[in-house]
Parts: sequence; structure tokens; C-alpha cells
Amino acid sequence: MGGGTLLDFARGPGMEWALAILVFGIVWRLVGIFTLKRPKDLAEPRAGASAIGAMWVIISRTWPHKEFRERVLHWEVVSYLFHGGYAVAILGYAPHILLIRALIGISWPGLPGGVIAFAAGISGVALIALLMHRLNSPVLRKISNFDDYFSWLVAFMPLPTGLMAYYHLGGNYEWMLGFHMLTGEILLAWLPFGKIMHTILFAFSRGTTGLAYSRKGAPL
Amino acid sequence: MSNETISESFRKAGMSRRAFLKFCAAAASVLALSPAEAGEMTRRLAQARRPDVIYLSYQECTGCLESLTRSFSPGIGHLLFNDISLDFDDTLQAAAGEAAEAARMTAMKKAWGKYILVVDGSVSPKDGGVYCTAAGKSSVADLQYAASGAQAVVAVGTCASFGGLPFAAPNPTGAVPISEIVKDKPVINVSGCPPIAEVITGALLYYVSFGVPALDRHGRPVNFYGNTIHDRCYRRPFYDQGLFAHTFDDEGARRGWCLFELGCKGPVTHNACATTKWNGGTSYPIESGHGCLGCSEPNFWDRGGFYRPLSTPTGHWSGAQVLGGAAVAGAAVGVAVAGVARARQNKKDDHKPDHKPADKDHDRNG
Amino acid sequence: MVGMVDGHNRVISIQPAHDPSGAPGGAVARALLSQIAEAVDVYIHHYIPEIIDIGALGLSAPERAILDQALGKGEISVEITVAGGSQIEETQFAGVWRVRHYGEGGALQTEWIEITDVPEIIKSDVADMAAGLKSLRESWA
Amino acid sequence: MTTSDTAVLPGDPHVGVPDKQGTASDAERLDRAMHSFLRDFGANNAVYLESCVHCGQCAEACQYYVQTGDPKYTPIWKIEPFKQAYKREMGPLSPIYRLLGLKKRVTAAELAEWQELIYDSCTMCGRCTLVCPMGIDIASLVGSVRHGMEAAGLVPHDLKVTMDRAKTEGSPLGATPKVLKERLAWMADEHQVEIPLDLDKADILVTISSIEIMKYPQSIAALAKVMRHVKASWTFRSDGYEATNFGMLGGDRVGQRQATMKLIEAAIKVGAKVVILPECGHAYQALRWQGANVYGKPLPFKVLNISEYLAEKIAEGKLHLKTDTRSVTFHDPCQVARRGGAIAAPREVLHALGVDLREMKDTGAFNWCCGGGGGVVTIKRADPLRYRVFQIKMRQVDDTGAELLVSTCSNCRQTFDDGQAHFHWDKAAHSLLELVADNLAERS
Repeated sequence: MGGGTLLDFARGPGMEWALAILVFGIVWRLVGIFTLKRPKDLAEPRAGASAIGAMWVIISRTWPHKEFRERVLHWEVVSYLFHGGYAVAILGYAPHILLIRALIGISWPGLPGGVIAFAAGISGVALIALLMHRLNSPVLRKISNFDDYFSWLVAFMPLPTGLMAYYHLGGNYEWMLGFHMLTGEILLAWLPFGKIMHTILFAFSRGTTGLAYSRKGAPL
Repeated sequence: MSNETISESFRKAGMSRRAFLKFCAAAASVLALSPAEAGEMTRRLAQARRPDVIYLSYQECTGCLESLTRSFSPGIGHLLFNDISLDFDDTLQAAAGEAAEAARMTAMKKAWGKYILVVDGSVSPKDGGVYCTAAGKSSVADLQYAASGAQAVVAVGTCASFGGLPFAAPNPTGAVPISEIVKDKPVINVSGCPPIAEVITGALLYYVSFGVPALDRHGRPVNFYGNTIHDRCYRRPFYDQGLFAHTFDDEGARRGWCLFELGCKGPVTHNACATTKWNGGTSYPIESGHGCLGCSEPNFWDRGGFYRPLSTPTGHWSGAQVLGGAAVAGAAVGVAVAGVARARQNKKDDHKPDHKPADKDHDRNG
Repeated sequence: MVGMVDGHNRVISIQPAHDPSGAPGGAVARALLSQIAEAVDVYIHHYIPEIIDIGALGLSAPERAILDQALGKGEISVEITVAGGSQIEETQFAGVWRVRHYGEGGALQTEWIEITDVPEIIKSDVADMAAGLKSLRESWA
Repeated sequence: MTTSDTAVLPGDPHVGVPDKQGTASDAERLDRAMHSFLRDFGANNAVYLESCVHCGQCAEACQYYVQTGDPKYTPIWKIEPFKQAYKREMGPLSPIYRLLGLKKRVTAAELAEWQELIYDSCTMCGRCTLVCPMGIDIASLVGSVRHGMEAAGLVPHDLKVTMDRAKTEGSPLGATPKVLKERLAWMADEHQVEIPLDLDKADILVTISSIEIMKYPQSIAALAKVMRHVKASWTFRSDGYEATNFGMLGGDRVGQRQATMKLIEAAIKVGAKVVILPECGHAYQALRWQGANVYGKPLPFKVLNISEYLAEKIAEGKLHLKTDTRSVTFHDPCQVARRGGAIAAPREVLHALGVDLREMKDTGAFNWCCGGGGGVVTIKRADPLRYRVFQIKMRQVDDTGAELLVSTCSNCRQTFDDGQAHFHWDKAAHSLLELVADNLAERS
């Protein structure tokens, strides 16, 4: 009963543990960061500085300024192909939506399987390209560590396993489905402990700079 | 014990070879045999001796036998009177009590070593087998004895194949599938709750013609259990297009869209429902508007609710409590780690005389 | 549609409101016809008969109509009255036979297309002939 | 990690030979650095250090990487020991890292090795902050690392000497109160303009950069002319005139505090409502944005860069200017513009002058640093690298085709002067203040 057991584990204890670790880890890390001392900025803000303006950078930093595009836009686009494809596959696929509905109670219409497979394929190819870039670029080679490669693997695995399950490849469908769910659960459980935490931290990090710079009236 | 061949038994019953061929055609169709295999089956069945069959029941509900008696093609009449020699079945036979036990012993002894043992229901080895006994014998002892004289065992239904309902958590009787007890004889699992009638008869006919069929990893004949319901479902294109019924009475349900959202387990259920169908090829559950329960798979009742989609948690836990607890624990660990770290910051400050307390942090980014 | 068990016991089955595969109608029927043609060609050259199990294909009503239309009716129609009855018809194409077996209740049990000179089930069996001969002689005596 | 596997710049024999102050053991240096690092691991630095996804885009914004292609100049790599120490000692996951030994202890050798990256090849210009997809303010992290390096006695000697001089003499360039008085008298005499010094009360305390006192004294006269024109109540104070803050640049908290407090105390003493900072980039950072935090409470006066003061007076209609029709391009000092927010003011002044302003391709917050900020201009061994990155700026200025290059930072100005001499360039940097002083209209 091997396949059944894996799928049952993935739908049951695996899912429960992954979600518990996800919540536990995110809270741990955020609380651990934000209970560190934070001196109040006493400098008089520039006239017209606003917190709303500060928060804008959380959104605006999503796309590079034109001054930098010539040097960074190509890989930024590849990165967005990965992120966008990933988002479509996670948020557009009906079984995923049902999972989200089961967990938090909200849902929306899904997209056809072919669209999802295409998006996931694009995402996977982009992710492979990004890994190649990381391995080939002297800058990225220098600054990369275990987290970068491990998080890459953890983020990548749900794509081929999901596609293989969708197309009934790799032998036993039930096992593949269970394995796919397990890779998703590993992603959730790992999220708080590695760089994938940027899915949450990006807002805090941008917001921190946004607040500091908006007090100065400096554009970001 | 019967010495006549199956084709002889047809003729003896006043039926021509045409009736036999027609019967073989029906069997081949159910088994999805190729024309060459169908021809081979016809040849072999014509010469095969009618096998003796002993049918035993343990922890079960008789649904499997109910299903079997509704076999259309090959019809149960053929099966019982022409194809096999059903020597013992306590539900179908007239005899009861000690007479029945005696009849069974006689039948088994007569065909010792040659009969096919068909079993429905799980057996219960727990606490010395006290939870399932007949005529003073535990189900386990009874099965072991009966199996020792069989040439092969066919486990009919999910209880016999995988433990079934009695096996469901918390499994009070310690129920186990037949294959847990019978280790030295081939065991063919014909799972389903119940199995499709034609699948039971088809599996028996295949065994009579060719011997033990190719089995999947759960011991089931690949002929019937090689595909999932989802693979052969007429609603599959809707799944691919992302068109789902959200409730049992919405527009999608009326238009015959996919039932995945309503908990259909078709994608992970191996059975012949979508092709052989039920009640003489009439329809199958999905065709009637209800998702597959996954009844031919192990543990199908323990996989969360029947109406819980396959991609969602089986739901044996209280999400709010567990996640709330995880959040509280995370906050506690976070505060503790930051607290320890801050204490180290302050401690180091104290024993460094060259950094006076007045020397504050100017850089707010610190 | 398979499903009429008898008059007072109507089976309700939910059929797709439209063909979601988007395939133009007749694709399955055309594929079948091409398979039939191939099989006739093989029989002519090698005398190898072929059986195509239509029942297992789950043809939609429009596909079935297209197939019926294309095959038409030929010169021979045989009725077999055994175990619920069977109907064997040659189509308008010689050597392409439609074989339908019905069960005891009259429900369609198996349906196939057989490519051969004479379907096996029409031929008289030697053992049956021997049994018949015996009773023929007995009827004289 | 060693630097030996990366390209060594031609003509730069000093790379990889870190300077060390004092005779402390490596262990002692490391201990001091770690102590300083720990102090700087607050919530803001923490969220930055936690958020980096190692995308490498910061390299593409950094003049040192862009000009050399050497990956060691990737901004986030420059603070690697700090990040490593944070993850091991302070972050929420630090117990895991320590328990499993996943992050190694930073070593004294690593700190020494990083000296070149923290000082020689970073002006804390903050351009990387604008490209980072996570919005990490890497320049502020570099500032934190410098605290640790200074505590460990691992500052380049040239910069350290300048810092110490500022601490002991009150000026990094020897512009002591005595020198100040002489210069003010000289300028007052030469330009026939009154320059008030050490008045007991004044609305405005005017401060000055030693660079101006020693190299560009005419800017003192320019300032005095402008103040006379707007009829301001102002004074210089010999107990609080030095606007530069090399303590802040080099990472010396004590030195930074001392320099800042002098200005604050002097301003309070004269009852100033406004303190005017001279044309000096980091002075603006030190007093305008960090001053109150050093002081421990909000400052009881406004702090303005001179360009902001000029713009204010123009807006008030108190400053009348003649028209100058030349074409001008404006160099934004990083600490005033990108990291200070005063981008509009100098342009308003230029507009009032009526010049033909031709912006550089990357301007305002996106300008390229002159290469001399962050104390780098004082580090002799970094000159070859500084000249190399200066070429970006030269190209940007040349591309505008403007006749005149104007800025509001005397440190930038001396970097431009040095670059001009090195490359025999036909452009010189001019002071916005001096341009204004030269174009004062007769009051009607």
C-alpha cells in the first residue's frame, strides 16, 4: 500500500506538520527580528513626509528604476517568469484553490489545466535558467551559499512533480501526487528558515528603507 | 468434483457451441482481451475442467455476494451452472448448521488441493480470534485450514483484499486482509465495496483459462484495475479545462462537469467502473452525478471525508488550534532568542569601559 | 444509450451538455472506419480476421450515428436465438460484419465489428453436428 | 575567502595589505569588533540582513563593480562578515546556526581582509539601496561595519590619521579656531564683506567645512555676501564651526559624537533658530539626519544645507539674482541628494539663476558618486581605484555637453579637482554658492 500511504501522509500528518512549522517558523523569525532594539529616529522629518509614501516603495520596488534597467532588467524578467508562472500555478489551479479554501476559506475560479501546465513549465524553465545564471555569474557564485541552492531545489521540486502528476508520468499517479504534495509541504516547512522567507520579509525590508527615506524626503 | 469440460457442460444443458462462443465473447469483452487472446481463451475454456469453488465469508456484509449474483455477462447462471462447480457457499445453499459444516468438509475433501477458495470479508486474529468465529472455530484457523487445500485464493471485496470496513480506525477486531494470513498460495485481490459483478466473474474465468493473472502492486488483476476511474472518466475533459461542479445541484452538476471539488477520488482509484460499469453496463457513480468514493483502494474510509477534495487535508486535526499553538510557540521562541541576544548586547556594553553609556547609537539604522 | 433496462425502470445518467474535448464530431467514427479498412486489407492478403469491440469504446450518440450511416446494411442478416439472442449483419462492405449479442433480459451484452468471411458464431460446430446427427437418427427410430 | 583570487588593480600595490592601529592581538581586535557588531544588530539592520536573496543586482548599481567587473565589489559581499556574525550571534535562527555549526565564527583575518572592501571601495553612496529588490539599505550596513572595524583598529591609516586629527584639533585638515579666524579676516578684507564671528546671539549659526577653509576660502566670502544680501542675523562660532564629521565616516562613534555635539552646543548657545550646513555632503547626513539621534532628543533648531537655505530665500523673494545664461550640469552629492532628500533645492536655485540646466543621464537620487565620499578621498592607496570609478562621472558630465559643472559639496569638488588633474580633464567643478554670490543682483 506504498502509494496510498504516501498520499495519505501528505494529505494528513505531512500537511499538518508543514503548516504548523510554517506558522511557527514565520512567527519565530518575525518576532525574533522585531523584538530586537529599534532606536527611535529623532530627526525632524522633511515637510510632507508621509507613512503612505513610505509604504509605496513596498510596491514600487517590484520593478527596477529605468536607470538600472539596462544592467538588471533581463534577469529581472527571467525572475518574474519564474515568480509569475509559480503564482499562476499555485493560485490558478483548481485543486490548489480547493486546498486554500480548505485552509482559509476563500476561493476563486480556476484556470484550465493546460494553462497551468504552461505556466508551471515556464516557471520551471526560468528557474533552471536562474540556477545556471547563479552558477555562471562570478558575482552570484561569490555571494551564494547553501541556502541559495537548497532553497532553489525546494522551490523547484513541486514544478516537475506537479507536472508529472498532472500528465500521469513517472509511474504510479497516486505516488506521484503524494510526492508532489510532499514537495509542496517541504517548501512550506522550509519557507521560514531560508531565503524563501523573502516572500514575507520583502515587505518589511522595503518598508524599513521606505520609512527611513521618506522621512528624509528622498525618493526611492 | 467435476470431470466434464466447460463446453461439455454447455452442451449437456442443451446449449450449442454458439451459446458458448457468445459467453466467451462477453467474457473477453469484460476482460478487454485482444482478438488473439479472446480466441485463446475460447480454446482453453472449451477444454478446461469446471473448477470446484468453495466460497467462505468472514467479517463482511454480504454486499459482495449480492453484487456477484447480479452478474449480467457472463451471467451468474452460466457461472454457477456451467463454468464452475460451486461446492459450498453458506449464504446461497439451503443447508444450515451442522449439515452445512458437514457438506463443506465433504466438498473440500473431495477436491482437496484443487479447489479455488473464494473469500469475502476480513479475518480477525486479535485476542485469539474471538471476534469472528463459526462453529467454534476462529476465522483465522478456518481460513488457514481452507487455504491449505486450495490451489488459489480469490479475495473478493475490499475487506478481504485490504481489511475493509472492519479494518477502519480504530480497527477494534484487529482485522487483517486475507493476504496477511495466506502466504503460501496465490491470492488474487478483487477489491471494491463491492466489486463489480463482472469483475468477480471475469477474474474467476481468467484464472480458469490462464491461471493467475498479472497483478498490480495491491495484488489486483491488471485487466480490471490497471486504469484509474479518472483515466477513463467521460468527465475527464472538464477536469482538464478546469470546469467543476461546486455543489450537487449547481449548473456545473447539471451540465455534467467534473466532480473533483465534491471529493471525487477517481484520480487515485483503480477500478473498471468507468468502462465495465454497473448493472449490466448501465452506468457508474460519476455518471449518476456522485464522485467516486475510492472503494477499491486500501483505507478509503480513513482518508478524510468522502466529500473532501483530494488536494485538501484529510482533516483529522483542528487547524485553528494547531496553527494558533504554533504561532504562540513561535512567538515564545522568537522573544526568547531576541531576549538572550539583547542581554548579550547589554552585558558586553557593561564591561567595556571605553564605551561610555552616553555613547548612544546615532545611526537609526543600527 | 445503454440504460433502458425496461419500461418502468428508466435509468437517468448525466451526459455532458457539450463535447468538452472540442473535437469536431465524427473524429472517433472516422478513426474506426480507417481501422476497419486497414483490417479488410489485412484479411484480403493474409486471411487474418479482426474483431473491434465497439461496446468498450463508449461511443457518443452522434459518433454512433455517423458510424451507422457510413457502414450501412449489406445483403446478409442472421438472427441467432440462443441465450437471449444475437444479431449478425453484414454491412454494405463485404466481409465487414456487425455482431450484437443480447443477454437474457434483452439488454445489449456485447457489440463488435468482425472482419472475416463468415463470423465464427454462424458456422455449425462439428460436435454440435454429431449431437444433432444422433438425435436425427433417434427421431427415425 | 581570500582576495588573492580576484583581479588586482594595476598600480595598486596596497590591496590585500590591511592597515592596523595599535598593538592589540587578533583575538582582542575580533572581540572589540564583535562587541561593536552586536551593538549595531538592531531591528532595522536585522530585517535587512534577513531579507537578502543573493540576487546580485546591487553589484550592477555599484561603481566599483561596474568599472572593474570584480565580484568582490558586490555591495552585499562587502558586509559579509557582518552578515555572518549577525546570523551566528543575533538573528532569530542564531541558536540553530550555532548549535549545528552552520555559520562559522568571523575571524580577525577576515575582518582585516575586508578592510579594503569596507573602506577603500565603498563611499557609502547608497546607489545599491535603490536597486535592491528587497530595498536593503546596504550603505547603512557599511556604516555599521565601519563601527566594528574602527573598534578593532582596522581602519586604513590615511583615514584614521584624518579622523584622529579631527578629534584632537577640531578639524581634519588643521583648520583650528586660530586658522579659522585668520581666514575669515583675510576673506573679509579681500572681499570687503563683513563676516561675523562668535556673536553672542544670532538667528543663524553658519558652519563650514575644513576643506573650504583650507582649499576654497572664497566660498566663505560667497556665503557672507549672500547673508548680507538677505540681511540675515548670523554668525560663525569658533567653538562650533567644523561641519565635517570624519568620526562618522570612519566608524568612530566617540569622534562622531564629539564633532556633532560641538555644533549643537554652539547653536544652542547663540540661540540659533537655523543651522546652515556648508557645501558638504556628509555634514548634512551627520547633523540633519543623525544629529538629533546623537543628541538624544529633537534638535531645538532647523538644519539646512546651504542650497536649501538659498532656495528658501529665493522662494521668499529675499534673494535676487542676475541671469546667467550658460549651460550647466549639476552633480548631486550622494549624502545630500540620494541619502539626504535635498534634490529639488539646488535645482530651484539654478532655475532662479536662469541657467540652461542639462541633467546627466543618471541624476538626482540616481547619480553616480564622484568616488571621493565616505572618506575614500583621504585613502592614498585607493587612488587608482578611485580614478577608475571617476571615469563614469567624467563620461556622464561630458555627455551633457554643459559648459559648467556645479555641485554643492566641497569634498566632491576636491575629488573633481584631483580627477581633473589626473586625467587632464577640461572640466572643473564649481560651487553653487559661489555661482549665486557671483550673480547677486543689486537690491531694488
